Amino acid sequence: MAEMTVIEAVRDTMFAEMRRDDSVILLGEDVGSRGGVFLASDGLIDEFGESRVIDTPLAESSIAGVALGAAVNGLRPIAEIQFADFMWPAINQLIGEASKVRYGTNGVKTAPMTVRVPYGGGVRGGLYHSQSIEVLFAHTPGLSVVAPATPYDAKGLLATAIRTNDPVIVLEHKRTYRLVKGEVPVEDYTIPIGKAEIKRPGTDMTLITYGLMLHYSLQAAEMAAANGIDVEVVDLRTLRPLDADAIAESSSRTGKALIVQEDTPAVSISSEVAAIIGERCFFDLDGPITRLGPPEIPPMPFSPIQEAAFMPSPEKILDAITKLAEV
Amino acid sequence: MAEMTVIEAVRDTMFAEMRRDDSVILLGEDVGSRGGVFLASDGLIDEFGESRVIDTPLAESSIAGVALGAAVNGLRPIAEIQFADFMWPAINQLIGEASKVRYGTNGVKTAPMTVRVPYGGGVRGGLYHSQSIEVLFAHTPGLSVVAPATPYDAKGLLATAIRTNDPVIVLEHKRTYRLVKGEVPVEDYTIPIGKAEIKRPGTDMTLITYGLMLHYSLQAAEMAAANGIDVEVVDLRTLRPLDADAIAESSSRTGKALIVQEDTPAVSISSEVAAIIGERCFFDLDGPITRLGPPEIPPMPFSPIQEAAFMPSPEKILDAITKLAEV
Amino acid sequence: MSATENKSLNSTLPESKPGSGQISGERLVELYRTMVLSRYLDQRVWLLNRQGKAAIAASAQGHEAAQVACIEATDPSRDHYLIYYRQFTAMVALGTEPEEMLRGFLAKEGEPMSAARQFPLHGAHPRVDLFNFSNVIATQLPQAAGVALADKLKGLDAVTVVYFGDGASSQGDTHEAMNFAGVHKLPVIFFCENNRYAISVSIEKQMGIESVASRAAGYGFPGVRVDGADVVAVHEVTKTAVERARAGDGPTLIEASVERLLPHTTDDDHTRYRSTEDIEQMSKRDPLLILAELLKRRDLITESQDEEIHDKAKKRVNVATDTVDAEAFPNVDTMFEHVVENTRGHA
Amino acid sequence: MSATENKSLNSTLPESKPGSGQISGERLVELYRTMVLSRYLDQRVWLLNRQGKAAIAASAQGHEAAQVACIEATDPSRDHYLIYYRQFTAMVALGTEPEEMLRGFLAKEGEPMSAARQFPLHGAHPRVDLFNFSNVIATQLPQAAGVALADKLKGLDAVTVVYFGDGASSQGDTHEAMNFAGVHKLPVIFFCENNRYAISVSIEKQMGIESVASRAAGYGFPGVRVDGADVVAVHEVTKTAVERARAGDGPTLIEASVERLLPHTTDDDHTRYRSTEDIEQMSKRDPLLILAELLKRRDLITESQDEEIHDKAKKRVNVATDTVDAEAFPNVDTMFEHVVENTRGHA
Ligand SMILES: Cc1ncc(C[n+]2csc(CCOP(=O)(O)OP(=O)(O)O)c2C)c(N)n1
Ligand SMILES: Cc1ncc(C[n+]2csc(CCOP(=O)(O)OP(=O)(O)O)c2C)c(N)n1
Ligand SMILES: [Mg+2]
Ligand SMILES: [Mg+2]
Repeated sequence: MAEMTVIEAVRDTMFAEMRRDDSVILLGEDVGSRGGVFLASDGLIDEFGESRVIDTPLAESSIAGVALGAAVNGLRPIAEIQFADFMWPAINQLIGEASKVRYGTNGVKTAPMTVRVPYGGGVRGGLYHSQSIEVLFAHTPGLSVVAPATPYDAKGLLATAIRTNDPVIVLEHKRTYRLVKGEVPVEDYTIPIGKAEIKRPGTDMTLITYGLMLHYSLQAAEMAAANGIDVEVVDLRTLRPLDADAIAESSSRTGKALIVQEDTPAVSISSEVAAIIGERCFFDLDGPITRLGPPEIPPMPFSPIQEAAFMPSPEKILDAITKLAEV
Repeated sequence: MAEMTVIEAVRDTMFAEMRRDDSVILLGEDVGSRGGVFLASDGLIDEFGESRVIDTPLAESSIAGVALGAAVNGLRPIAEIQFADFMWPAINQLIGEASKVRYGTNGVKTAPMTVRVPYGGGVRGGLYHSQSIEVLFAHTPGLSVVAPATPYDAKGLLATAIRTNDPVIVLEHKRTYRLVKGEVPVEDYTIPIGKAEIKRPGTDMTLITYGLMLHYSLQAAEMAAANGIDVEVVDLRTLRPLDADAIAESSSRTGKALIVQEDTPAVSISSEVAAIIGERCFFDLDGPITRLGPPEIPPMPFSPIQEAAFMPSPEKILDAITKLAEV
Repeated sequence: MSATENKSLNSTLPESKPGSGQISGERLVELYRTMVLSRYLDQRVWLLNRQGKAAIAASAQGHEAAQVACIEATDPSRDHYLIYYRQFTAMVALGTEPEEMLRGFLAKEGEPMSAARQFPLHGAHPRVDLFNFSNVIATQLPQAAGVALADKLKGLDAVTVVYFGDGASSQGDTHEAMNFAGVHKLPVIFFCENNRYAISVSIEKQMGIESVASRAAGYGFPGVRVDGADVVAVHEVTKTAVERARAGDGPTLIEASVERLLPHTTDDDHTRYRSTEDIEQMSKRDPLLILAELLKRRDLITESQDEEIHDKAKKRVNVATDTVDAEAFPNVDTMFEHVVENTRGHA
Repeated sequence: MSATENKSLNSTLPESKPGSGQISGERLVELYRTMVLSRYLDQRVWLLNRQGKAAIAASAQGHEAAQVACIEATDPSRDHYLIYYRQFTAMVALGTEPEEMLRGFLAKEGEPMSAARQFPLHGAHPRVDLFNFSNVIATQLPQAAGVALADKLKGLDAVTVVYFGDGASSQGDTHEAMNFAGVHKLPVIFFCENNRYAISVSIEKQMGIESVASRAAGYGFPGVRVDGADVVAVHEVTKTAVERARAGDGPTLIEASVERLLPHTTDDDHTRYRSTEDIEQMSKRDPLLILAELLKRRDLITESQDEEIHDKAKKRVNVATDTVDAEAFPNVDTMFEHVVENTRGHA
């Protein structure tokens, strides 16, 4: 065991997987001698050289498309998109192509590729370094989407993603990179795609969340506990496929569900979680299925007070918990 | 009044709007002498010439980006994306840029542009001529998304879109183009963005849908009526912003909600509609919030029997109605 | 031995093939056979569409010479082919049997490329490394760069050939792919079949220049324009590009000028946008007639041998049609397979 | 009269300006003033970042000559400018006051481009037609083609200038924009500031060729490479491009070779990827020093006038810093405005 940050867990995992398997390569903007703009790949080029750690031209569609071609021809590329906000040019190669390679070829070809994407706000990123981009990926059959929130989950899910024989999108919340520390086993392990985890057991209410909001939610749950409300916190971890069983089991057991997310709510992960609960737990609930998210404005203002006003916070989550508990 | 098809309503509206306002132009692949691959723009180039009806190079990002630049500089472009499946290259200019022009410039610049997109399946389109693409657009603040299902709504909503001072995505279901006929007033009218419409009043259950599924749902409702189940059918018409009031009012009144869509269900319009109902109608419902959609596989197989198995049909909708009525 | 048999996955280059850039008379006749077979099959598919049996078809008529000659210069046992929907003849040349081709158009069980999930010719070939993941124009070009990158890392001398049209040259992906391949000197051949139309959009509305090949200079590798109706010429420039790629010298952009003899697809009517003169003019550039004339001029075939070739092809197509027409559609249940590994569906 | 005052929205070209391609000594001194002011302001912003007051900054240091000279050749009262984040000096030259610039970096109330919703320099200028919708590289190029298309339809003779870096040249959007502009012979100037780096990625990894300008041939319009530290030369090539555009002859691609004197942004450390020699070498190409030397050699300014120019700029920056530092952040409530017309938020 070693205590490390999320970014250290990501880096260590890339080192380990590239040592483990020669066919793993990393490509993206500035991933070489710069070590990535967040230093996620710091040192990789020194160990693995320019042929396996490739500084690409500034062109995301080709980053995704080249990774896809290389994956189809026997490599296991990790493509880094520098910021989630710059993912849009790559959508055609990911949503349009990679997601359907196995299906569209009846299994003759597969695309074992991983796309790592730093996302999310609360980092003074303004409109173009703060976005959450999970919706479209989580909607698309053929893709898997993971969003680890802790160093432990970051290592286990990234290792799984790299070894999976299909495209996996790994969403890494920028704010957690250095903020969140935790114990990480030195030895090899993986975490299955599609499994949520109860990060805090509780009896009065189920709070379902992921990413940075997990940490704010855990803080809010502690504050609520001080007020006598025992909140169970479920970390989705995988956004496609969602762990509908875990969501439904916990919600039915506690009888109340609060979904917290950083992304704007309309047509989002929280919508789907609410829909699952509304369909599967209807007769077990004793309060409305509640969602907490930011306002429906472009995420998110650069100005610090406004950014804070945009982001859900432990305090706002506590408010929502308290209100739902009173129903 | 004149009876016409959806495609005729679209074409007539473009003629009318281009006559009405010199700043309206149309650009896209094959919109000129070919008249568009669906003949939506048949004849336009003869009346308005090559400078206002522009056959673009085969490059969707530039179609959207050029339309955006022209909109910012005083025109009202209608950009046609030939098939929804080819929208992905344009996402960066639409989701990343157009949606945030007004917000990101504090209102100094605006982007009065319309993007027309034929979408949807049931046309033997296979994996790349059948897709529904509404999710990401409906999620994005700053965009409006309409999906008219009838000739009347197609005219009214397209006219509104063209006259709106912000980007509007107009989703035209390919299967409705020639299948659906209806009365359309000759005179000018518009339909407000954000307003759903009850297309069939009923008392036992609310069925919420849009696009081609409206027509299948209306058929199913008639069959259900024969069995003594009186279904209210709500046509969303606008997917962003959703008409939450209309959804909630009808669902609370009937006490049961069934959401029908053609798009794959996970993280979709039906998720959001279910979430709205779960939050706002919780105490008025007497049955689970039910969704009917296709399976979670890439939309949709080319092979005819499989395509039929993928698509929701009046019969499958009737089944869902019957089941929910029995709860 | 027919050209198709000759070109199955495990064949190496036929012995009769002379040195770089040259092609034997014997091989020319084989290529002609393939082109004739492709032509009849192509016509049959169009007919099946008119009969309501094939949902849609894009034709290679007019592109046949460029397609067979390009493939003749490569090695199907080790090279990769990223095609697009107009590669009908290329698929025949690479060993796809007429029955297999027809299963694509009729969406029948056993369709080899995608189990009839996709439009005809889309998916991946089970025997040759030939694939076409989607209908989305130009996405195959960055993918081709990736395929070649993997070969380069693995130290293989395989060549990746990627096909695209003049319209596809406008896509951002085309630029990004050529730029990437240029930086890394990848063993890719960018093979553009320029038929001067993208559906109805003529080349003047597509680009401000005459020749797609001229863009290669902007990426640091050679570009060459060739008459796509001239089998010998296409073979020669492709052979040079293949040698360059295998030697590690990087990509080549080849632009073959061809004619699209039919409308864009069975859904199109090209009289809406092509003038009568344009249609008449281009019809004279039918590569089948041009090659037949050459073969006869060079005494490589006689008139009666030519007739025999035609007869054989026609019969082959008839047999295949009867077989496939009688076959079933795929079972509904198979549509849940292969979404991701080891699952049926994936919610 | 300072250069910034001179360049406000409603000014026409200054009378003192001589014919095409030439620039008067008087104007050269004005441009120098602007560059000096920009430099001090730029340094201040960097300092404010180190003090924790500015979240992030990208610097134009090294790009100043190219930016002022390009704008000098255009007409701000009718032309359009689509900039990117490194256009610090361009914004100063186009009349953005130091206070306004600082409000961007400190995210203060009254920030003119986006009401402090965006990163500094992003948004749209309230007085000049200068804008920069996003941080997303190269999206401005197709937009510029659209802006120019609208002018062409309206029969205006305005020119659209769009700026981008060497890294941006790799994006698909860059290709699509140039292709579109080439087909329609649009009045656009594609102005590339090539500093040989895209963050850490050097030009050799960015493209397989030497010069971005050479790509213009692939779109059917002229491309020219110019020393971006040479005000006179940049002005001259831009002037030619402006005349070409106004005359309806279409686009020009200008590539100005410049140096990025500082790391990519305040978040970057360029010693991780640039050699000491590289950094030393490029530092010698400081355009401020080069222009100062020219002005003195030509007796356009004396040593003491130069000092005065520096002093004045320093003071201007100090005043602006004090003013803006004391200002408030925008009210929370304004963040709900301008999502779409006539709404607050939009669910
Ligand atoms: C991204 C994308 N946009 C539009 C289309 C629709 N479309 C299919 S084929 C075609 C024209 C292609 O022209 P070209 O590349 O010249 O190939 P050709 O058909 O002439 O061989 C178009 C516009 C598509 N398939 N993909
Ligand atoms: C689409 C996109 N990808 C990546 C980035 C991150 N990024 C910001 S600046 C930059 C480098 C730009 O280099 P260049 O175009 O040469 O401009 P310079 O900064 O050198 O002036 C990168 C990769 C971005 N902003 N947008
Ligand atoms: Mg073509
Ligand atoms: Mg640069």
